[in-house]
Amino acid sequence: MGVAELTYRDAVVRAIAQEMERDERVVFLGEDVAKAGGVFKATVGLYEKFGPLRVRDTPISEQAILGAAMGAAMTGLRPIAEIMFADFLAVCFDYVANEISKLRYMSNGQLSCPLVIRTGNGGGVRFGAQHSQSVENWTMMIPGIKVVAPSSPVDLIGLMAAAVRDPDPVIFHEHKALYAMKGEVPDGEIVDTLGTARILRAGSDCTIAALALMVPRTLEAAEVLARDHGIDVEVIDVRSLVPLDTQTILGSVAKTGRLFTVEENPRLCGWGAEIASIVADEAFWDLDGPIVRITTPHIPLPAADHLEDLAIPSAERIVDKVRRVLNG
Amino acid sequence: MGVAELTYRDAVVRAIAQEMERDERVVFLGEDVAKAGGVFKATVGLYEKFGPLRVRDTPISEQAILGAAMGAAMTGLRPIAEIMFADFLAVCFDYVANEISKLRYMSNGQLSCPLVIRTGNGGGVRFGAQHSQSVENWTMMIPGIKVVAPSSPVDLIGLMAAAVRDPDPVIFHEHKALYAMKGEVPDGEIVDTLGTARILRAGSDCTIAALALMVPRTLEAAEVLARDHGIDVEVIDVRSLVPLDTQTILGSVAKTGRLFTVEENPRLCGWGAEIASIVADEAFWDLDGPIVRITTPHIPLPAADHLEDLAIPSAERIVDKVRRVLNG
Amino acid sequence: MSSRPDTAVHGEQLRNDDVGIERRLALFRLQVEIRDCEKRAFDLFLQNMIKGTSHLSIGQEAVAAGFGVAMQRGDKSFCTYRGHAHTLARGASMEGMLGELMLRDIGLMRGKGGSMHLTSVEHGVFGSYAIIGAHLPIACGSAWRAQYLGEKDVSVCFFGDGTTNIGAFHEALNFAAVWKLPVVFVCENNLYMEYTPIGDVTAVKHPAADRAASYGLERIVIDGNDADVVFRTAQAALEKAREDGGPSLVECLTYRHSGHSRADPAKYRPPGELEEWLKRDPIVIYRQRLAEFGVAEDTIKAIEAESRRKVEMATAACKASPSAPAELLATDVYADGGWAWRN
Amino acid sequence: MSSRPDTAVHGEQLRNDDVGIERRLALFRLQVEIRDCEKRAFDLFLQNMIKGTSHLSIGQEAVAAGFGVAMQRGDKSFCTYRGHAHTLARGASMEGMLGELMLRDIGLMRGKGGSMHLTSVEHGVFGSYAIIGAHLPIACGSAWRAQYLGEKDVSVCFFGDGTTNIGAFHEALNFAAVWKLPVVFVCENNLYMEYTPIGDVTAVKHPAADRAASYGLERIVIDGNDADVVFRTAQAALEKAREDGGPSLVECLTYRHSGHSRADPAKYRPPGELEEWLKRDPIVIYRQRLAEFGVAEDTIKAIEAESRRKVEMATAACKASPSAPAELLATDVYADGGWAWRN
Ligand SMILES: Cc1ncc(C[n+]2csc(CCOP(=O)(O)OP(=O)(O)O)c2C)c(N)n1
Ligand SMILES: Cc1ncc(C[n+]2csc(CCOP(=O)(O)OP(=O)(O)O)c2C)c(N)n1
Ligand SMILES: [Mg+2]
Ligand SMILES: [Mg+2]
Repeated sequence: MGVAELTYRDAVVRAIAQEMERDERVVFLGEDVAKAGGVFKATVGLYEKFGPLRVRDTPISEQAILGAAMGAAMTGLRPIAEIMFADFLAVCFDYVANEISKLRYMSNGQLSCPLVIRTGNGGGVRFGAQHSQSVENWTMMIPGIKVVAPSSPVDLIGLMAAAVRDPDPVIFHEHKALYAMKGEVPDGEIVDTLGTARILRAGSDCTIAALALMVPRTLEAAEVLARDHGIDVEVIDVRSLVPLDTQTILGSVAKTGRLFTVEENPRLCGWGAEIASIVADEAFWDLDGPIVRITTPHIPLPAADHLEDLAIPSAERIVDKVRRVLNG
Repeated sequence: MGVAELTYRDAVVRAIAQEMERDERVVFLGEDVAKAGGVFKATVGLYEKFGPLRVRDTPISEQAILGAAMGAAMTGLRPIAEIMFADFLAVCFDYVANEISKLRYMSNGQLSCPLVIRTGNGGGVRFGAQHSQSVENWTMMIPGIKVVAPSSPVDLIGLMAAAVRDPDPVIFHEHKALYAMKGEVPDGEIVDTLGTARILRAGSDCTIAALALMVPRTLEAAEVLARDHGIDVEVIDVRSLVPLDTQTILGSVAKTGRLFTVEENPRLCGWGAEIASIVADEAFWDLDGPIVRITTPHIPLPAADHLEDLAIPSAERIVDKVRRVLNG
Repeated sequence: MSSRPDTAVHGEQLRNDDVGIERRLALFRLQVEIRDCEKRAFDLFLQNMIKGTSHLSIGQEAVAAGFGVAMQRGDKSFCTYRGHAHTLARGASMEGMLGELMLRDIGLMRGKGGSMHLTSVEHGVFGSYAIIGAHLPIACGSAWRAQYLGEKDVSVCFFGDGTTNIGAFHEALNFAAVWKLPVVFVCENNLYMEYTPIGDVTAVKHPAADRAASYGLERIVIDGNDADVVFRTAQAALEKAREDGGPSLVECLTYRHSGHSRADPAKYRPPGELEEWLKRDPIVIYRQRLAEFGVAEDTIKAIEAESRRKVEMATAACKASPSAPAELLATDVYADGGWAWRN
Repeated sequence: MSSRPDTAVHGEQLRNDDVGIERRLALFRLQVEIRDCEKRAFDLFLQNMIKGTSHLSIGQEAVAAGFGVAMQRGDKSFCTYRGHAHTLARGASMEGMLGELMLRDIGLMRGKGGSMHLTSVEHGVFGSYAIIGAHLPIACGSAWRAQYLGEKDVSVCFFGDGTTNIGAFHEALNFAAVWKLPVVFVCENNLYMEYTPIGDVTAVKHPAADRAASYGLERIVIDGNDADVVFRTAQAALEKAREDGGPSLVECLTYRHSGHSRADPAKYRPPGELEEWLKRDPIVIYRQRLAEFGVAEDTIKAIEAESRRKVEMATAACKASPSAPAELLATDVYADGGWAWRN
């Protein structure tokens, strides 16, 4: 089987096409996604390939988009809905927080809601405070939905396939600053497993849990820490916030004795806090020192490039923080 | 100066009236709040007292309510807006997450947004999954707003006054299950301070941080733990999630060496996780054992009374958990 | 709808009009059953056997009945917290409905959802939603599925006058119109949102119908207290949707005899208003209609007695039902049946 | 609006109509300045001096100019991400605008907000909002404040055709109508949302005007490429609002000559469409209008030259401006000037 180099952007098209080919019930809707191929050009060609009944442009009506996806899902389809920027989840948040997520429970299992909401998450593209947010925690905190955030093209395809096939609703955070990232992707069908973290670099001195754009930055930091500071970092790509692979994280901390998290979401109630609290409870006796979270500060994001770069955790900031914490 | 016994419900009226009398710029809007006095009867008499220009009924248009409050606040008024049930923050979440909270920052300080959003938060009243949620964390995670949740009538008045006078937007979580609760309230003007936690019971064996309805339950649990299990609990009413009085919490943990949090919000990314992560970082060396969070499980809330009672932390559950953790 | 009366005895008095005697009796029976159930729910409040809240449809039965009889098997209902009537109208059992209000194991969702979220998929009730306006887009999605798969069912979405002022209403109506979806939007205009008269908060007289043109739809306002009128309108709208004619928006004028919810004594009404509407009680109207059409008083009384009997039996069954087992707390958060968000 | 021309020289050719020569020149000057600034913004993209995104109003200048000239000091503008034009039209400086696009310290918000959030309170620009529809309710709030305090300013809210399909549009329009607020809603119908023709996603032909009746408002559709027409309509709507006559909804037909945003080559347009609209370029129209009204070519050329000079100066100032200091990252999250969420 061959291997191709694909961008994260191209991986979106490939993933959706793979699933639409497999299952007639998979349909796709969103603003400017069909004829125009999406504002991030991440869905180019789907309309041509699957036609106007399966790939549909909508009005600027995010509530209608998610409501329609929900109604279709609960009566038999497998919709993928795009919310263009993750920040816009706020205009349709009722569907995330109160409708889609609670349907199965409130109906005592009479109804299911198998759908995927894919959305452009994260910063680094100088779009300012209303188009750059990392909102994983907005979705992680809601019971009844699953939450995924891939950091590479191959993960994107595999996790998207898993999300589309999953019988539960899944929020799929694509990172805007990763769309141009390239990675190797094998030919043929790719299906991954939700709820699995991945150790991308083994290490013995400390564990760093990261997500999405923070993963390549953490890997970069780990190299510098090893090379320049003699610190051997174990890097975990969390990948799936719900279900959360706590075993991989707890296992790593049992080995290294130290935990850092690197989050792009602003500090308060981030996913890092959740992981920190699990570790501070269940792995307390494994810990050799404080758990340290590295996050975007608790501020709206500035537009200016140098300010945005200061706000979002960088490889340098990770190196600096880990070094200072571990070497005193 | 005299003291009166007031319900938490009556405290709302008294607090709003106090502020409306003081400042002509304070106006109040919401659904059924004026002529009918609110669905929780918490605003009865304000319409009669302050008239139809200052106390206004709105259509069922939560986005218009918060948008209008914002526009009025940024041009000179001091609006109080009611969102009837905290769950409904989801239908106007854009205003919470993207507009009100980011206005000052995005405008580089050109604009302010001094307003209060008061909302009926929390469960225990058998209203089911869409009318019972505890959503403190939905609001705590957003940079740029302040978040308050009083646990007694006197705190409600003092914190409401502080919120109305504050130059920043404040989300004011009133707990629905506390509306009938009585407490002593001194006569005359009452003004409290945002960002201050309160130690309601001093203790030496462990610290428990609680909020709103969880405060009386924790106090009850503390009595049982002292009486039946010889465990001396320090109980902190967090009161204000943003600003967060970390000093009081860190100081208490430095003394007791153990921390529990009691949260009504469902588990993931709750305020307890934030506090746990702060303590696990900054007070790690003070800790004598794991940090343990007691929360509503990560589920939508059931309507049935016995199921809802099982879901939300009770005094018994708190006693049981603390006892088992501390006594092994 | 089981016991068909002996129509022969009424002889020529029976006009064989478009509604027809069988459906007329079904319309009457449904209205009576809904009324009796709602009255029983009210009694059960007073006996403190219903916890939480509850929203009755007394006075509005003709809408639920008219649509219930017009809808076909497979058609899907999307209701609000005021959905007891619509749930019964599709054939759900009284004990399922009342049991859910009482939060017992016998309830449609075994007490997990509560009165505001009645759901009975086997009867085509695809949920009751308690966030104003949320289910209008959801109904669009169901209709989209029918359109895409070529299934011929229609999705029907019930809501109140107050709901027309929230954003989701607007998004759903435009979406349904642009995609030409087989969905019928039914606004029950009962003159009030919770306690505020709809006219105080709405820019037009008819909150739904006066907005139909915004979505390229026909303006339809009907007497929502006459089950025949509702039935005919429903049938036409359903047929249009089924034949790819797209959505309809129907405004039914009606009135709730009781307060908004259990807690509400409805003191905000002007004096005399209730009395005027009681004269137009849909069940009184319909009972008279049956008589005019020659249905014997005995037949009518039999229906009424049968309804009372069913309500008694359902009440007894509900009272005998235990609460759901505690394990139910942790089921069906996710499709694996459980609640685990971690390994 | 400083240098008043010598009107005497034009003699009798000047008709003293309702707009008047002074305002006509102001309308022209504004349109030219906006056009020149937007073209400069485009050049700066190409030179990679503008990061992030940016949304030009080339082709739509008449709307901003018509309202800008009609609005009074104290009136408040609420704009979108496509708000460069509206910000300039209220008197904000070119370097403030372009500097913000370039994310420099000289920018209106020192680079903190970026091109989509232009704000200049001193000029009455109360923010530019980038979540579709959000600012319509916000403008209502500003208008409510004016009504409550008896202040006589009007709040004007600009948005696009695509915005009429989101829920906040509906809520704001109804709210403004019921409360009779002094607010003017201005829909710039440029035929497209981002890349999708508005007709593909909207149930009516005129996305704003065909919905006015839903809020009890007058149906107003105007030629948005003729600054005189815009000015007259604006003046009437503003006057109505100022005299407690309540809100207006104005649909201006116009067209953007460039793509939706920096990234968009606008390939989705049918061939010939742009060419047709270029014939109706608002600046070409208005230049001719001035000539018809007897304004000398020299006067016109002087305005054009002055605009170009100002743009050059502003560009130079922006290029010379540093980035804002790093400390700015942590300022103005809260009103105490800082970002501390804890003690
Ligand atoms: C988004 C939202 N806002 C407010 C409420 C509270 N609420 C429940 S019912 C109701 C009135 C609804 O009025 P209408 O649509 O006329 O329906 P009716 O109750 O008269 O049947 C309100 C405001 C809610 N459930 N959801
Ligand atoms: C809630 C929301 N959904 C989607 C977007 C993405 N978006 C930005 S501009 C735009 C098109 C807006 O069209 P229109 O209102 O016609 O304004 P125009 O850009 O043509 O001036 C869209 C969909 C957004 N900013 N906010
Ligand atoms: Mg009503
Ligand atoms: Mg447009």
